[in-house]
Amino acid sequence: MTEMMTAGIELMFIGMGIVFAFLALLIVMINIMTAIIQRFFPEEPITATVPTSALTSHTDVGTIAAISAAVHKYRNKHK
Amino acid sequence: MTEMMTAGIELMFIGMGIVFAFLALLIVMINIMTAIIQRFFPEEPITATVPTSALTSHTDVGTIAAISAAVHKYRNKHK
Amino acid sequence: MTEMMTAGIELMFIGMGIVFAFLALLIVMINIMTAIIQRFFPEEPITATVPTSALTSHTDVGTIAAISAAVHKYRNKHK
Amino acid sequence: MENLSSLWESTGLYNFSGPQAFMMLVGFLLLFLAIKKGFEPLLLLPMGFGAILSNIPVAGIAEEGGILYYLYFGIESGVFPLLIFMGVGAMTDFGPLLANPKTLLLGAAAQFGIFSTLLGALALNLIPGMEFSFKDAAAIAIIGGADGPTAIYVASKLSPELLGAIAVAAYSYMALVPLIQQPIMRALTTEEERKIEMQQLRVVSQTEKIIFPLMLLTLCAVLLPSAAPLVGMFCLGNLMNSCGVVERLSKTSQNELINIVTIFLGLSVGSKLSADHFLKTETLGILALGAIAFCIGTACGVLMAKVMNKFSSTPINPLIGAAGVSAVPMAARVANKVGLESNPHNFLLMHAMGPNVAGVIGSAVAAGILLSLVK
Amino acid sequence: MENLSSLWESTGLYNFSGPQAFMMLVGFLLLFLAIKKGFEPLLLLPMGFGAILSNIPVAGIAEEGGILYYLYFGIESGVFPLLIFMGVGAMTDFGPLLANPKTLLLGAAAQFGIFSTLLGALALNLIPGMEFSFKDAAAIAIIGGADGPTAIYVASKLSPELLGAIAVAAYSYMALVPLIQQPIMRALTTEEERKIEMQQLRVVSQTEKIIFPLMLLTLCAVLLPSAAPLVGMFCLGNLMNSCGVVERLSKTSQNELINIVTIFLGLSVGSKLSADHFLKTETLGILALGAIAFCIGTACGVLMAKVMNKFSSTPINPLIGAAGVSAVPMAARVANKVGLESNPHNFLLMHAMGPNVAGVIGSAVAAGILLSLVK
Amino acid sequence: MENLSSLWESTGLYNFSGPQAFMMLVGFLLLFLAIKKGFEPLLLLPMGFGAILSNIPVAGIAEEGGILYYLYFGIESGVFPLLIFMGVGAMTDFGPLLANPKTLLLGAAAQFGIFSTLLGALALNLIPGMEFSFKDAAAIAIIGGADGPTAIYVASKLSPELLGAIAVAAYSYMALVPLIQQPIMRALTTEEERKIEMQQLRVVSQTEKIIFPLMLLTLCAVLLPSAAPLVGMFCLGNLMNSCGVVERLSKTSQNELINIVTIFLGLSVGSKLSADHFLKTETLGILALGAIAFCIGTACGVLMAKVMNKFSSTPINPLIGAAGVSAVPMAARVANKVGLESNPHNFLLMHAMGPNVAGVIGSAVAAGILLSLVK
Ligand code: NA
Ligand code: NA
Ligand code: NA
Repeated sequence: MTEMMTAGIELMFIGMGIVFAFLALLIVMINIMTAIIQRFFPEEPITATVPTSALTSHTDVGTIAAISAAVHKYRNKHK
Repeated sequence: MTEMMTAGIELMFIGMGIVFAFLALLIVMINIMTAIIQRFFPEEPITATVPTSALTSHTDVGTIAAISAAVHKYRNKHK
Repeated sequence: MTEMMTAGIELMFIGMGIVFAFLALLIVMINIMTAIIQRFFPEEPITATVPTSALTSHTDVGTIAAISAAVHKYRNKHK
Repeated sequence: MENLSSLWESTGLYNFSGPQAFMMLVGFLLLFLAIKKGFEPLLLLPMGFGAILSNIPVAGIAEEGGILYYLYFGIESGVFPLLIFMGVGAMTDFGPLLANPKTLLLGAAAQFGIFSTLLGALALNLIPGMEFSFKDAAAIAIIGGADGPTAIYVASKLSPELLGAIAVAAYSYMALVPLIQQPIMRALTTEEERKIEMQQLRVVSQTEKIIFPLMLLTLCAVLLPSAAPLVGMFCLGNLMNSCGVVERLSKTSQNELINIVTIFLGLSVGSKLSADHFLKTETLGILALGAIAFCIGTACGVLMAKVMNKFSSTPINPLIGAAGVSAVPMAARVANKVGLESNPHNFLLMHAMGPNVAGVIGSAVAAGILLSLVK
Repeated sequence: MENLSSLWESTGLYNFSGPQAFMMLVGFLLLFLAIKKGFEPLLLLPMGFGAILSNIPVAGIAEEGGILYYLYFGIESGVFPLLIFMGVGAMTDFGPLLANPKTLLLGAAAQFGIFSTLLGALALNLIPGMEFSFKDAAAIAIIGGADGPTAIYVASKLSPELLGAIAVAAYSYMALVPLIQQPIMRALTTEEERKIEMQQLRVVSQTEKIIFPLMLLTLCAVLLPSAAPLVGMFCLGNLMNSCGVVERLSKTSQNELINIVTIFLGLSVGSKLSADHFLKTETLGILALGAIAFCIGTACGVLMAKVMNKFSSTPINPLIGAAGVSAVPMAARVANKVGLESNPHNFLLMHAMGPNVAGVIGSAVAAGILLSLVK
Repeated sequence: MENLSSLWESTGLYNFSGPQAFMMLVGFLLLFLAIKKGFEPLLLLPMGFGAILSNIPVAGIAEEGGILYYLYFGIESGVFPLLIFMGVGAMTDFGPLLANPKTLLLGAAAQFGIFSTLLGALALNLIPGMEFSFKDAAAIAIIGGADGPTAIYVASKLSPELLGAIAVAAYSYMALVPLIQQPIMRALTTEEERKIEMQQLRVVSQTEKIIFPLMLLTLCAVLLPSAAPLVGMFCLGNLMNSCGVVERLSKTSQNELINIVTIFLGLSVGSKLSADHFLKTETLGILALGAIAFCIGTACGVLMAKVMNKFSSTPINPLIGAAGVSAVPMAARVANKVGLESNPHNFLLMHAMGPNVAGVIGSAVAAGILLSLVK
């Protein structure tokens, strides 16, 4: 019983340690990746290949509608 | 052979009996259900229940994001 | 080794022979089929065959129901 | 040249047996019925094709290692027919039934087609060359339920060797419903009866449509659990559709999932159309019994409707009784059509949909009875 | 009359045991929560239905030969949760995370909900009637990851008997995220902190979105291969969507495939809601621990965000820390909502999506740790 | 601290072997080719990803209990490639072939790529380090068929260990068809020949399109039953599409079903890209032989077309002969493109579709011959 608790506490420290270490390393890697890409492969004309998934493309419709609605409302209010 | 026929005839009577009993009971139950629903839960505005879930809600995220972005932009412009 | 090569060469001749024989026979069969169809079953109006089935026809039910309801209503009004 | 002779020995021509060739012709006949005659093409086309594929000699497409062998596991396990039943449930609207629940009795009466066919199959044992066990008889009887997935499910449990013939009979007669039912309906009703107009159905609320499948399932669990797999999957599909909160699941079960399973089911049923299972005197018996089952079911439905019309406060057109055999929605359309001939202002379709889906429930119940009592 | 009595003995009424009836009620409760309360209906509806079906006596729907028995193999093999994870990956946009990578730390902090729950489960062993092995404790802990497929995957590997209770707890609390998180978020933050506005996120290029899943997978392969099945399938889905060249595969994985698997997964998980596995004192412990896990995860996320806000050059609103538990996208929406109450011009949603998907990665990593160290 | 060291021993870093790391790089290379170069991305992307996943140490994703292990059963049983073939059949229009049936001979000639490669593989045994059995040689030869599902089907039956390398070679060269074929086509034809205009194709009736797949299947059943699984599933798909009565099945087989199976097939093929199977001298031999096979097939097609042009009453542009290798529809497009360069008013695309689908039939026939004669 106490043995299991000890093991549990040990696992807790090791576990959280690894989770933090892993995600912190990922932050470093992302920053490196972004730096490399922005320097050597700068922003291509993206809109050529746009990911369109069934769900996200619905969003686009919604998005445009929302933008238009929001801007419209805002403008009306601040006339 | 005749034994099988006897069993078959018995099964026929039992079977039809159960089918009728089951469906007749279902009629009674439906009538009770309808009475209860019409009395205690009268015709709601049907469109009330809207699905909300991890899978279906990506659209909403996009929409709100779009509004937020649009308003943000607009505000900055009109400061 | 040489045995395998011999078998390979044999397979090559047999194989190409069969491929050609099979496809040549298919040419003959196509020509016969086309001749028969053009003589005895000349170009039908293609849209003839319409799917009818349990699975696809739910719409039809709805359609007929709608017509039926509409006609019913109309009759009642113009009595 | 050893290769050449071994090649010749591997041709179909060398290996064809007469029965196999005949069964391939049966497959082509099913394709013809499906494509040119429009007989239930969604099932008869893959089924016919499966019959052709499984009877090609040497290829072993339905034997261990072949694709049809693996697909057949979906039938053996009951998974395929139950998934189809779920999809059908999602396509079904219980509204007309809930608006006029007494039409459930019409669906009950039509099941006499099942039980009388059971007797018929047992009686056929008197004819030399026919030999049906009690299980075989029960599996054949279910053809009278006029419901494809139910027939396949029951046959796969009680009498897998007859599965091919039973499925062919069930789907063929379902396609023939207009031809089979009309003369019976006309013979058993008077012109006056066929002219009867029925009261318009009330609107059924969504709450009722949500509660009903749950109530049906509960009743089934309490009284007839052996019917629960069939009734349960049907109710699941129906609930997914009527509740309105899982639209994407409901749509998938009505479209892609049921389509995929239909292809696989058809092919695997076709693989049971092998010469040694199908080319028997018994098959003729099955085909004959199937036709009789449909006739008896139709007649009982119509007669029941006539009786109910006598005692009912609201008028009931006896024609809608014929829809009690299931065969959704053809039987309901036939009732509508025959009704229109007598009274061009009388639209029976929605009234016939009640007994029509009642017939589905009725035959699932009958299937449960057979599965639980026939051992 | 032998038949009649054997029929009576085959009814559910004769065979029902109290616990089975109770579990069916649990199933109906889940359906009620799914349909009327809108609790994660896509999973709770099939799960509740599966619970009902598997507790019907005699029918044996979840026993050998029944459909749920066969479907359950998709969970036992890990295939169903991994395919769902692939579909979720295809729906996920890593853009907000890549624009502000330090939010990954918020996703890390929230995993403390997992490891503290592990301790809690072990501590519960002190209470008589509760008996959790180390594996059980780890499986329960994963509820704190607030991620359905991850929880099911881990539970199926470590503690299949608890799978039902764990899945119910995980999905129920995910649906309850708004109720659970808001008071904690308010208690741990000041009005001033909730008003903090964050800088608009930069646009992330497609190249970054293509490289990131591959980088994540590589890191996982090198450092924590036991998390590779989960992380790998997630990255596959994400890559299919972001690369733009396999649109048809991406769409299918986000729609038909995930829908089909969701139906099957829900039914099979429900089949683990059998009386003998669920009706134990332990289940109450699991439900309590699950709630605590969500609370601790939320609190840690918020506190971590407060610490980061102290040291960061750009302001960080502590509310977005709560999104680190995953529960995509509800947790992010809650952060947005609470933020709007304090500052109606402050839209936190996109900022909260970063920690939100970080939470998914974090709990997959934690799952890998549990799978590799708990034996 | 025992845990820490056991954790270290469970990392990929500790367990990586050089070959595994190399195979992961091969996986990344395939992803690069798929995403950046557009090489057959629908298959190379999942295949590359499968290669990465299956070479992650410790995780055991392709070993018993891992998802790729279970998915691979779809290849072992032949179900996946056959379902893909069914979908491809549903997408295929036999119209151009039926309008000009003699182009079938072009599809026959191009199969010389298969049989000459068989000889080449046997000859490679002379080189030390290469060791191909007769079965291996036949499996490699099928690369010359330029048809993905056929290659995977045959390789899975004759030489499963080489499956990964064969699939990679087949799909890579199919993507490279424009590069490989153009110089050969130009070298073997004169400017005058490339300018040849062909007569417009007649309209083919629906009846012919319905009868043809059935006729093809019958011929195959009678003469070459070992090709019947491939030809049969192809004809089933084609019939479902051309008959017009099962549109929903046809659409599902062309979309959701083929998409799902493509993801699974790609992943499972990738799981055969393990270090011990792929990192052998033999792989280099396979890659070299594959390229040669495509060249020989193209050349034979073009030469056959030149011969036919001599004897034919209507003119035949030799460029369409190159389309006989299959690689639908790239090869036909290449023929069209090269033709347009010489004569900007000459649209060969539809004319090249005839030999193109003839090539599919031809390689399925060749596959049947190999499967029946190589033991
Ligand atoms: Na029925
Ligand atoms: Na999480
Ligand atoms: Na070819």
